[in-house]
Amino acid sequence: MTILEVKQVSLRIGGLSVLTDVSFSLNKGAIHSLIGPNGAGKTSLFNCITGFYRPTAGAIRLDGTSLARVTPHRVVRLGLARTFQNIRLFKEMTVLENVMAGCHCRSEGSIVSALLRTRAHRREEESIREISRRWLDFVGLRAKEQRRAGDLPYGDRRRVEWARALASEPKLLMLDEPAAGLTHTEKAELIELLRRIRGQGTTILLIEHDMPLIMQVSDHVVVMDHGQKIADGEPAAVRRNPQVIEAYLGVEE
Amino acid sequence: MGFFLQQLMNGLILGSFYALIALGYTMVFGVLKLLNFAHGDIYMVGGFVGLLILKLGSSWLGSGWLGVVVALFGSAALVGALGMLIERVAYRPLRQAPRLSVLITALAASMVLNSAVLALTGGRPVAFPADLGFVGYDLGPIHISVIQMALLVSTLILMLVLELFVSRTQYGRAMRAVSYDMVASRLMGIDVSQIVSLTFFLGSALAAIGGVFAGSYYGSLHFFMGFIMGLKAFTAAVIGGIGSIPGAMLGGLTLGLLETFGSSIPFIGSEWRDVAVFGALIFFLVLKPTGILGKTMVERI
Amino acid sequence: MLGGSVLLAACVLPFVADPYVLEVATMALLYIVLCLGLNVVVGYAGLLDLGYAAFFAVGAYTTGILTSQFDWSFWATLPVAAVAAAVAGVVIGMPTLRLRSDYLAIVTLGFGEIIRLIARNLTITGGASGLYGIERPVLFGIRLDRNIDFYFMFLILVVLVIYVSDSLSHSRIGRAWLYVRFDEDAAAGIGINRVAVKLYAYIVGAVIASLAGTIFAVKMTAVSPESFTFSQSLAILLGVVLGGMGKIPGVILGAIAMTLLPELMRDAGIYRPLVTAVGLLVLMLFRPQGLWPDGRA
Amino acid sequence: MPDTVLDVQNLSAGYGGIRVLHDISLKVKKGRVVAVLGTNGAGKTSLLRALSGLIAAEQGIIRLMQREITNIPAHKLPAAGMVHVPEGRHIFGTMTIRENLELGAFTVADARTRHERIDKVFEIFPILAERQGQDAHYLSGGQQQMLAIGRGLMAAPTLLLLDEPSMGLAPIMVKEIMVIIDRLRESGITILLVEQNSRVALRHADYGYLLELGRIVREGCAAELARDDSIVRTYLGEV
Repeated sequence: MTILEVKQVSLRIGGLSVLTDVSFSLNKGAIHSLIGPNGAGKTSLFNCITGFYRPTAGAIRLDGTSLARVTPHRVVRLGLARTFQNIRLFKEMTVLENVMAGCHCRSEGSIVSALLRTRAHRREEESIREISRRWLDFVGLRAKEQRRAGDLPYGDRRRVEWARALASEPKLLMLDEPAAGLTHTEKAELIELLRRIRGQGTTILLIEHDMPLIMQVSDHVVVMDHGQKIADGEPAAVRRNPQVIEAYLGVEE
Repeated sequence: MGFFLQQLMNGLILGSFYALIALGYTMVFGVLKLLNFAHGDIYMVGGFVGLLILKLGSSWLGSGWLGVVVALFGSAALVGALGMLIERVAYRPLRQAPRLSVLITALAASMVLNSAVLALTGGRPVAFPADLGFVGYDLGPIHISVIQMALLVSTLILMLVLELFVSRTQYGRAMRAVSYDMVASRLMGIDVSQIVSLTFFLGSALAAIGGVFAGSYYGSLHFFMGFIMGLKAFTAAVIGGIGSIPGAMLGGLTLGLLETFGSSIPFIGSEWRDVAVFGALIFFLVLKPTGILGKTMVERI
Repeated sequence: MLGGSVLLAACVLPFVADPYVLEVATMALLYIVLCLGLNVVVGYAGLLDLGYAAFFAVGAYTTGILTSQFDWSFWATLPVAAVAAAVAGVVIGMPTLRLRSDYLAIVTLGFGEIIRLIARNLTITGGASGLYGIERPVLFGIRLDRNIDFYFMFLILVVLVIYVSDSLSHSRIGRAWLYVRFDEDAAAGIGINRVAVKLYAYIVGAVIASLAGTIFAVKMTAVSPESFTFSQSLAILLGVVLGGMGKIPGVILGAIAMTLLPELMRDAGIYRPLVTAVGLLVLMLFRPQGLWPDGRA
Repeated sequence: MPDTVLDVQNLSAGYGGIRVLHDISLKVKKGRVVAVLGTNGAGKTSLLRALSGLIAAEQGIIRLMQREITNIPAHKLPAAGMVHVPEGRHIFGTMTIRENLELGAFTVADARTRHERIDKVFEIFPILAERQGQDAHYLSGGQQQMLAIGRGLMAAPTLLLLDEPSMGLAPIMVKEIMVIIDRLRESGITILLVEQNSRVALRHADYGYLLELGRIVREGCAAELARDDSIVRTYLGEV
């Protein structure tokens, strides 16, 4: 079963070809990784999928629904959550409030119901709190829910971002460099967490540089270089692929 | 025909005021991506500083051409320095702050200048006693005074000099480099703070010259004259394409002409003139924020 | 508890105060409403609106025109004023809320001026001299025309607006405002429709200002364009910033300060605006979060 | 050691409290090409940014030709003899090629000296001379890289810091850039070359350091490192 299909996607920015004819598909319930050297076009592709960039050509489908012309916030509603490479938390707000942001697209309380303080409104607020707390438990941060997000240590800030993304109940969770800046222990915890997320049936797409981690945790790897997909398959096979080795280490003469 | 030429003249003169002030908005915006709310007030202060110099110097220089020219240069230098000071005191400490705080601070800086002049003048218009006469030439049905010509010619010269400075000198290039890529500029050995100060100096000096011109041309100054002028000059900068120096000139002249000719159309009339100007501002910001000559800015995440 | 005592004191005040104090207190209540309304826009959603007085004008003129020229009852004009302000909010907000924050500030300034200039130039609004002879409201056969009546009308509106601000700030939409204010891109990235969310803030703010305008019109029995200048918008903004954006008690104190300071500084005369301006600059440089203590900046 | 151009001792640095460089020590001797290798996110770019004052060094000492330059403002370094050619080239796209080069010698007041240097750069990169009046963003990726290096040379540096000059370039272009690096070394310029493309870098370098998670995990002369499979392990995971 395919959850995400990327079909012949190309992107040009200001006359420069950033992505050329990229195609691959991701299976439901697996951990996928998108890798490639610096400047390979990974982040551009990520931004195309999440609706921040509009591809010049090609199609992207999430669970059968086309993502062409869908704005970033609608993409989340359709079941695709993301985290940011450089962590974008609402630093001035509490940890709990940050995670509650993830519930926004799964709730519908309006201005009117908030003003009338209706029962349905109170119940929804309660359930948003409850769901957010559950995700904080999931990432192991429940005890810090009232802390200001900006005051947390780096590793915890990453977790808040994961919990916030998970709270939007994604079918596909895209993590942009989740291991960057983590200690060895935190990385081991990340791997365990990724497996637990997969265990719930959520598909994961990682953009990562940490090869040991990728090799250990991925079911499937997509490799890009110069804006093109150069390989795609199981980690072990991808690592032996001469084109991949060349992309990373350079040509052997 | 005579009416047309007269209106053309009026439009060009009004437009050159707008252009002189629009340049400051555009340069500061280019370098710092900051909307300098205080800029209109700098123009107003420039007029008053010029007035002060004119009065102080009148016993030696008189209040004719010599006195006005000295007032122009003196005001440009002093008010240029004032612009640098404002950047130093009010904007530089906030370079990493949220944009909302920076905007409110800029607003506060504008109020300080404005209310200081209010306090000094008692809120009354002050006469600008330049004595330039009405000597001029009759071109067919219209009369063009020497001061009108002087105003147009010196505005054109100033803009030409600025354009040459920006395109031909190392500091001018550095200004463009900083507005394009601040980090790369530092790696070239450019002291970004120094360039920002320079930008504020030049922008404020040009606005001050505009202020002294306005005093000499209209004969009086008022503490509130910077507000509406600032808003319109900003409109001119936006129409031309904010960040672009030729755009500021083009936008200023366009707006000046539109305003003058627009208010002579019977059904529009002068009372709707400002509505049309602000309408144009909104139209451009919403539909063509890059203006006529501006470059597209790709906002990245 | 504290809120209750303050409210009680506010109810007793008009019975013990002299006419001057009552007048100042009434103006303070008006400013509290306006500042709380603008606080939804600036403090919650982070949108710098420099033409907020325009919505105040929409309310005042709607009531003024309908009562003085069409013989409507004051009470019947209220929903019309609210709807008119909401429509104005949408018309102004829809095209502009996608803009960068500093462009938005200047566009709202432009709109504020446009609305004032329109009021100045139309016949129906009374042109530059404004509208006169606005009918006073009648309630259960009693004509409300004493200062104390308007004091209580504003007080009721203040209580209502506090309730609205508080309810919204603890709701899903109130949180969304903060998300958008603190990081727009991140908010969009987690599924928040930023344009819609900003538009709601704009509309709520517009309606609040408009209601303040309706009472203002019947209290003064006259409205003129000069009550809705840029300086008016600026004074409201100052109240919000002074007390601390986003915090209800802070904004209330800020509004009171903005009403009282000019009264207290009567001796300073012409230096008054200068003192205010320097104060604001110093505040922004040294305590940008406002005077009200508390964490969230 | 008078022949040491750059001497870094126990350097630690980071962004907003998050440390990305830990206790880095390295030396670059005069006339050498020294490569810093590592995967994305290993801290290579941060290392260059710390050396050139774009991020603050929290600990440690940086010396350029015996002179301590730790935490001096970035804009003072070109005059001190060190130029950083950043990753992603960062050319001034809306300015002409010639103007870009003029800015490279911003601190040189004398226009004649600047023109002589521009001529020298044109000798190394004839394509830039051909297109000198065009806006820089019309150049291809490889030509932009040449312009970035040429602009760096305008300050007549003793030490050139090159950040991933091969990034995003086709193999043939990479080769061309590397030949130029050889030529620069011959002309006496010392180079600190940051590269992910390790095979290429080591073929043209004298000495190399391998970075992993912000620490130096391996160093040695280039030939030795090229034979070492620890690099493959770092790059592609345990085999």
